[in-house]
Amino acid sequence: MKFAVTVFPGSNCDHDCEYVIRDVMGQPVEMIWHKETDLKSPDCVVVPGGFSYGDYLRTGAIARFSPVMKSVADFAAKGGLVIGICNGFQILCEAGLLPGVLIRNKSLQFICENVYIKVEQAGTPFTSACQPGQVLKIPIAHGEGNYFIDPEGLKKLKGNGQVVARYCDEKGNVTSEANPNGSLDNIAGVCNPKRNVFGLMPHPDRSGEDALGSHDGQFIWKSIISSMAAAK
Amino acid sequence: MTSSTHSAGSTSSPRASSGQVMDAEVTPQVIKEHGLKPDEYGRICEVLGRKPNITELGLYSVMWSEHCGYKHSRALLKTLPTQGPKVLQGPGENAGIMDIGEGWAVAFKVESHNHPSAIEPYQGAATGVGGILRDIFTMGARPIASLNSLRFGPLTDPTVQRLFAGVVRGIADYGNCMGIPTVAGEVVFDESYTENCLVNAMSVGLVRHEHIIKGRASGAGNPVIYIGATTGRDGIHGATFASTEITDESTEKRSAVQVADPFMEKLLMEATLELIHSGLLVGIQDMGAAGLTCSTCEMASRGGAGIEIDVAKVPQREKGMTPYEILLSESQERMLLVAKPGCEQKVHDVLAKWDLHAATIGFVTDTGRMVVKENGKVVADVPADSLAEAPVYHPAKSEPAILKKHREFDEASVPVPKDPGEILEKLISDPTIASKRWVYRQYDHMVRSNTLVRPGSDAAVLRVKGTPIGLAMTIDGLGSYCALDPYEGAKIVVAEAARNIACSGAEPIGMTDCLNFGSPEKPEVFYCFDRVIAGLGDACRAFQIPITGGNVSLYNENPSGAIDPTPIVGMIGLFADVSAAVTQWFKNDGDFIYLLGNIGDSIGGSRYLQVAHGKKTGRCPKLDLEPEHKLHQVLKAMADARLLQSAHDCSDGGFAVALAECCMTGGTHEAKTLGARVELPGQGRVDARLFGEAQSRVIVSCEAAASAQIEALAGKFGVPCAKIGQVGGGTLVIGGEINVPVTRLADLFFNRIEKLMASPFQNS
Amino acid sequence: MSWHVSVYVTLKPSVLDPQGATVQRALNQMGYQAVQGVRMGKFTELEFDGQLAESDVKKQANEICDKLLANPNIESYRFTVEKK
Amino acid sequence: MSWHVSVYVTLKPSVLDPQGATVQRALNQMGYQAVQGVRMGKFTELEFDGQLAESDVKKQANEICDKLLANPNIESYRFTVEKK
Ligand SMILES: Nc1ncnc2c1ncn2[C@@H]1O[C@H](COP(=O)(O)OP(=O)(O)O)[C@@H](O)[C@H]1O
Ligand SMILES: [Mg+2]
Repeated sequence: MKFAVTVFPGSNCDHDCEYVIRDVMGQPVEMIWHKETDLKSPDCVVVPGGFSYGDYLRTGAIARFSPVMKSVADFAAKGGLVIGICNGFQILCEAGLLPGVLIRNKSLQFICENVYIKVEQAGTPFTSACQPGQVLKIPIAHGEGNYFIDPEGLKKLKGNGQVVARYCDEKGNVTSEANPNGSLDNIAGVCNPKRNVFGLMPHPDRSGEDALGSHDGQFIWKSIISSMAAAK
Repeated sequence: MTSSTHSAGSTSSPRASSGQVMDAEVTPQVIKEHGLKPDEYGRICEVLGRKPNITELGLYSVMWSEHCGYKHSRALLKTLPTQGPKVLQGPGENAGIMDIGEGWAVAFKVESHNHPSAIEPYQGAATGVGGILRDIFTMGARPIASLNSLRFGPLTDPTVQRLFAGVVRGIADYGNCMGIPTVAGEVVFDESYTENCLVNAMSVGLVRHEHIIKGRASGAGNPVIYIGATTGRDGIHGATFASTEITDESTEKRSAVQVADPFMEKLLMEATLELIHSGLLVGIQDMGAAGLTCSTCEMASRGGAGIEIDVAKVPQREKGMTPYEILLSESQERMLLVAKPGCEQKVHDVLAKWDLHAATIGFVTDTGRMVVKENGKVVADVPADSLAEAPVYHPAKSEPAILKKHREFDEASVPVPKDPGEILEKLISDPTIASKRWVYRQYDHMVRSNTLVRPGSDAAVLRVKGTPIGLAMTIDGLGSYCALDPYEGAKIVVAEAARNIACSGAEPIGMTDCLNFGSPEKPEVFYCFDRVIAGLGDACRAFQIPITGGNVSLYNENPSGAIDPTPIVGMIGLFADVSAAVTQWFKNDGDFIYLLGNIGDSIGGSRYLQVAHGKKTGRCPKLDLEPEHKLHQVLKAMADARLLQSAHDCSDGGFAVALAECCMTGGTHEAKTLGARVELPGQGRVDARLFGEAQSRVIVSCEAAASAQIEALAGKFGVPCAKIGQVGGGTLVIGGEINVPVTRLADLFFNRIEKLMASPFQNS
Repeated sequence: MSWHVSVYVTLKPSVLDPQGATVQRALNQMGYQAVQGVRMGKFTELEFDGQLAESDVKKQANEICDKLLANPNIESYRFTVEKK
Repeated sequence: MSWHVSVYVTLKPSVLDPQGATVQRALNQMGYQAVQGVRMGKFTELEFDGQLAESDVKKQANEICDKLLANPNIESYRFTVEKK
């Protein structure tokens, strides 16, 4: 299964994505510079974390105008799998590929730590290897991960089953104490209505090995790999 | 600083007059305002064979300032040990480099940004991080980790809270945006730093041996290329403050504060590494303190060459800048490079990829002179070497009277507390001892997915992907010991850093240091400076740890006097196989607990004496170098044999605090607690045994099955080793003295700083 | 002479403003009890080539705000144009 | 009725504005060549109790800007007061 990782000026989790996909999951991966438009026919596009354009103005606001994003949008429109992690999630929201927006953490502080998320939808290509309700231990590292959408939008999200993951405690309870950043409804990850575009604030790219404190991120990668295999 | 151990820092600024008027007359007053002494001016005239013009005077004033020229410290720094079989690059370049095997090398260095952070905490700290990162990637190394050492006044003071919040946020924002994990550090709160905070930043990078490059210019005719941010009037050494020509209106428009641009630096880093790794460059140097002046004359001087530049070609942010201003500007995020012949176009291609602008501003010559032109007209022409070689001074020294008083302090006058459990709670909640989670939670300490041991344990541990190799790193300082006994205190700083490395299971291989002191022109300060350097040198020689570079920050003065003499030590440890790494926390119920080293019987200089009795005095703990070295070796041997479940040294707060820390697994959002039941060894004062800070002690835990081997190894290395108890339960029990639920300790420990910082103002 | 465009971007009233809320709490704690609300927004100054017609400047400024300076999901904007 | 104070905080002219420079580059790359300069600032709206005298509002707003909203080392500010 072939992955493409987009690289914007200021991306900094591009290497982590490359490493986990190639060295941990054993899949081929191409790095695509943002000025390019050819994605090199991947099965899945990863928009990685970092600080594209320094996060200046608004997170993801400038990156979405990069030439490569037009190709990513076309790829998604044709049903291709696209996952945005952290800053990648922010970029996909700005680009209109995902609903909602990520605003500043409630504490106004950048937060780097392991959190727990509950898989609310195991039926997406990004979570198919998870049990419904499974709890994953996975780190966050962001200053703007506070998911917001208007009430109308939230209703739609819920109705369509687009809320894929929510922050929870170790046992899977979705509580306000377990919400690290003030996200509406503890939302940690959402997908589009067609379920082929997924955004997630926590980092499956940093949780692929026990040596790093958790291998739970592998569930996300395994899901993608197996659903791509199934589609072929 | 071709010949000194330490390179440019940026704490104190000479007061220079503005270069508004290019042809301003060089009067005695102007010379004085430039911080140059009459005989220094005489030496300049001698070197030039004529009087300098105002621009040339500006060049000498910055290069011969304390922070670039190391006038007062150079002679002493030369006494430090800098050699070793692994040293690939010792002092004199932008960062030291050591071999770590498999063709890899580690580059590292620490630098101060005290003064800018005091004026503008956020930007000051951020630009400090930016500066030290440039020092690393300038050598061809990719930065893999940052560390920081911070000192402020007492945290109960709202002004201190704001300063602390700003500094931490500045460090966080810069490192996070760059995608370089900030993995370790230390924070101390003490009266001594109330008006003069210390912000020391360290960075560590990895480089293949064949990619190491230096800050040297050579090859007459090779182009000198400027890249990065445009040059503005920011940071021109206090010029704006000292100038009489500046009207109110222009002060309003001007700012000496440098604003950090981490995004620009990220581009600069990627582009620079690509240029170096593609073999397009002869040499490269960042523009830090003294900006363009320092980078040009140092590159020329190191390469035994000359350089000619035209300031009109320098990309400028403001209109009407004079050559003086362009040369002295300290605008951030700029680099100067010398391309190989025929590579100029390729250099421009790489830079275009990263949307960076480049300007060829001059070329290398074989004259040994630094020639500056403005639109072809010569505005400065001086021997490059003469700028890089500031005069050397040997200031007077005399022992501060207070040291004798400290030595004579009578410990018997201090009452032994009735409830040691209460004291332990007090110590655990002391902001200097309490968990720094509030700080490192704001730092991305995981990016690049190499961090195996995150902040919270004695040393951070990172892997080197594709190899079994790992690196341990720590940064430590002990101003309060050095204030009591500068020589012994300095030895202990080195020992503490090395012990932190050893506790993590690695071998300490190299060190960098930042020497933060008051004015060297005060004999009492210089006495301490001299003794501290002696202590650092003796400890490094005993442990066979070379010092590959560092930084000196002088003139750190409070209205009430100098800060405590504060040497900060950054240390790197090496794992041949990083799977041997150990953390400080107890792991399993039933594991055995050992104390390596002796319990001690003094409370002199301890945090306990300060926190519980309000006294910052007494005899500084003594450090015997031989047993300490043996301790490091036995720890590594135990880790190599995979015998240890945990290892943690006793430092601030002594035996009891160290035990408590072993019980509270750190990290964020995964705090776990595990109790322990131990006896209290030794005889004599209970408080001295519990909270005294005797050196060379480490608490380790192991599975019962490993205990025979632990004891055998300790015997082999001649390290005292006593089985003192077992891990388990929910309370920490120490002899008949202490019995506290660990959850209570954890609540105090992890939340103390968070609570103090809860005021909304710190975060807006 | 060039065109000077001042753009004001504000959060829509229904959108949470964590920074504004924190600033307000800080001000109240500092003794400014009379402050009953704080909203944080952005203020951007754009310099346009003076050769452009005013109508073009307005058209471009509008586009720039729609596309880049404001996120229509949560923000609204307004701007003023002056020749300076 | 309450007092509505609009505060404009801008970087002093000589201070580097990395955000503004980055936005300008982005706009130029997006085809807006006529944009010759971009400076980013902050726009804060404060709501004051309508009972206060205008002079008090001004006095407090001034203090608030000095203490909290603007960083005097690098920023300047101005504000307007309206009753709404
Ligand atoms: N400013 C900081 N930045 C990052 N980590 C920090 C900082 N201050 C403290 N820490 C981390 O907290 C832990 C405890 O620090 P400290 O008490 O100084 O340890 P030690 O006494 O072992 O040197 C260490 O892991 C250290 O790296
Ligand atoms: Mg320690």
